[in-house]
Parts: sequence; structure tokens; C-alpha cells
Amino acid sequence: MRVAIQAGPFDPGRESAVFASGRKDVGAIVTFTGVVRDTGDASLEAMEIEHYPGMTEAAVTAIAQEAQDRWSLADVLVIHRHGRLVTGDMIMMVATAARHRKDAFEAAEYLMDYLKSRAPFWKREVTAEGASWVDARDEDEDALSRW
Amino acid sequence: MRVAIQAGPFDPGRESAVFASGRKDVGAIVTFTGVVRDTGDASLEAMEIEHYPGMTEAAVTAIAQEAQDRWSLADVLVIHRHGRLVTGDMIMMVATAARHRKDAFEAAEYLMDYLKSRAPFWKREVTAEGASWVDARDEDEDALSRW
Amino acid sequence: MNVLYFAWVRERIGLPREEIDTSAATVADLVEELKGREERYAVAFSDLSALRVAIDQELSDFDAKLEGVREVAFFPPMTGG
Amino acid sequence: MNVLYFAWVRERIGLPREEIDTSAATVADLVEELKGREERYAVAFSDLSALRVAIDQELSDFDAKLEGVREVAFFPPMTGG
Repeated sequence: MRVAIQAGPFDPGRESAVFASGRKDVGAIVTFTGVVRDTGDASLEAMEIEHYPGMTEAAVTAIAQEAQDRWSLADVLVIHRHGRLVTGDMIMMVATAARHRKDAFEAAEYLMDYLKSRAPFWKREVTAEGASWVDARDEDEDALSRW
Repeated sequence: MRVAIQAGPFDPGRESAVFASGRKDVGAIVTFTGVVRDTGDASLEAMEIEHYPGMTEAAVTAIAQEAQDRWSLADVLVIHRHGRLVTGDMIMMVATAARHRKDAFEAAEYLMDYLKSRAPFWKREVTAEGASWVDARDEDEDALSRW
Repeated sequence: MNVLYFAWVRERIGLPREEIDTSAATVADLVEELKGREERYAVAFSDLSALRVAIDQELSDFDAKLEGVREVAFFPPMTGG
Repeated sequence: MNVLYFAWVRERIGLPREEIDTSAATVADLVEELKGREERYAVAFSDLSALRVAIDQELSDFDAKLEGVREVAFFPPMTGG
């Protein structure tokens, strides 16, 4: 298991290539990568991600540990950035490795649902018209109820 | 959309890095990579994958197209190998890019479920004790009913 | 008509494809015709529930008509992914 | 006790953290005490349903007791991922 909370960029291609390589008990690898995208109305100049140093690492590690307890996983990876990002930048990624695809898919979705609503990050969108904090969405909170 | 049916290896890291790069409407990228793994009892010497040239390309393209019709996707990638592979080799990968993670996850799972049971590939496991065709699993057939 | 066999169907029949001159109306009729030919076909087609069929490279079923068809393929359930 | 504020709570209160000497028994009591201090706290804490609280870096709730607690953080619902 590896958890990295960092300001700097990461290379999802290299990360997924390294992840779970050389293991003979892995049949399925799922990755999710989150990307800063234009939100529509006003063109996005930047996405600023604030976090809670100390708690962030503990909360993300606890979420990853819970995924390992619930599913039969060979390995778990979570990388999440903070600071100022622009459109097209990778915000975060998770990867799960398992014998079977069902475990790998479900664990990756679980990780994403919990990282969305239970890890102490706050997004702020900066556009030409000003900056605003991204509101938590009801559907993200609702997504937790399926686990 | 890209579909590749090939005997040669592919680099999942490079493929996922290239996939959907430079698009501003993509917020979520999901990849699945299938790996040859030791099956337990007898040590696996090789996994041989037979396919139906012509029909394979058509069937996989139709499955990828159906995924694009059902979900709001920016892009879809399917790579599937045939021929002789050994433990640790990458068999196949799918990647989906979407605005939202739900579309990317569901479409990737849909692609995997259909590639398992509706694309004309047949796996044969070669061990020290002999070779045997992999039986289709009821649960793979059942998985289709959720879509 | 071009008839193709894959995986253990191919192994049991002993060849990957053959040209067959037939007036069978449906896939099921063609199967009966082949089973009557030689033991290896009777063995390969002994349990149709374990077999799948494609007509002109599209999944089909044993009731399907063969009129105008150029290629029929028999194989076990697929195991891709 | 160390009190931390994040995102728009931090902006409304005007600082990211402060040391507070309090005898409040619960988080809710601490909030009432802060609201009584200055307008900016009253504004930041006007709708508790829009706020989350962590105690010693673990998510908690407004009924939680503060005895022995070293760090309390207030912030809006999280938006990671």
C-alpha cells in the first residue's frame, strides 16, 4: 500500500506501470485518474486545492486500509495533489490490484467515493469572473450509502 | 475510439498516458489491465489465447461502440492480445474517459463484462501436467444481466 | 459454405476450417448433417448447450437459417478479457 | 486548545489557526463561545449544517466532548478526488 499527498505532479503512466509489477498473484489492475477539466460557463484559470496537513495523510491511509480489509487486494495506491493546478493537470489517482476484476473495480470505486467526501481536501475554482469554493454534491454524499 | 487486436505486447503505462491526453472535457479516466496470473495448483507455463480473426475486431468494436452509446464518454480504448503469453504478461486493457467518474467506471466494467463473454477469444492454460481450455464461468455470464 | 471451428471444437474435429457443400436449411440441420458424417463430428457436437455459433461473424443461434450465408463458425463459450 | 479553520471558514474568520483558552465542554459550547466573541465568528458559524468538525484530526460531531482534546478543526464538507 502506498499513499502520497503531494504538491508536485505525478506521472500516471509510470505510476501504473510500477504499481503491482512483478507480482504473480495479480490478475486485474484498475486505475482511476482525476483530471482538472473546464467546468463550462467561465473558463477555468486554476483549481486550488487546500488540505489539512497531518489529517489528510491519516484519513487517506485509513480509507485505503479499509479498502484492503473489505476486498481481496494485492495492492493499493493513492496519490492526491494539493496546491494550484490548471486545466488538464492530473489531480489524483488510485490503483487497485487483485486476483479478480470485481474486487479491483469495487475497491477503486470505494476509494473514489470516500476520497471525494471523507478526505480533508477543499477545491476552489478560479475563473476570470472570480474564485469560488466548489460545493459538495449531494450525489457524492449519497454514493457512500452503497458501501 | 481505438480498438487493437494484436499478438505483440503493449505498454499500459504509455497507453494510459497517451489516452485522452490534451482533452479539456475529461475529468475522469478509468483503466483496467488484465494480467496472466498463476492459477494455484499447477504452475502455469503459458496462457495461449486463440481468437477468430475478422470477427474479433468487429465484435470488440461493436462492444466499444455500445459503451459509447450508453454512457457519456469522451474516449474509449480496447487492446487485446492473442497468442502465447506467460505469467505476468499483460493480456489486455480497456480505458474510458468521461466528464464524471460514474460514467468512466460503469463503461469500463461494461466493456470488461462483454469482452469476457462476447468477444471471440478462448484461453488455454499450459502447465507441467498438460494443457486445458479455460471454462467459461457462470458468474461471467451472469454479470451481463446487470446491464 | 465456409465452416470454422475454434478451441476444443477445432481440436475434436481436427481441423480449423473446411468448405462444406450443404443444402441444410438451418444451423441445427447442418449440425445433424455433420454428426452423421463421422464420429469426430458426433463427439464435437454431442452437447449443443456447450457450443456457440456465429453466422457471417455475428453471434447467432442454432435455429438460424443458412440461406445466403457464407461463413458459419462453431466454438465453446468465449473466455476473453 | 489549537483551533483550525479551512476553506471558506478560514476566509470568513480571517485566519487559519489560533490558540484558544476555553473551558467549553463540547464542540457546540466552543462554537457558541466563539460566536459571542465577534461578528466574523457569528457569520462563519451561522449554519452548522454546512460545517464539519474534526477533533485531533478525526472527523467528529458537534456533540463531542472537548476534555483532553488538543486540536479542533472547522471546515465545509470536503471536496476531494
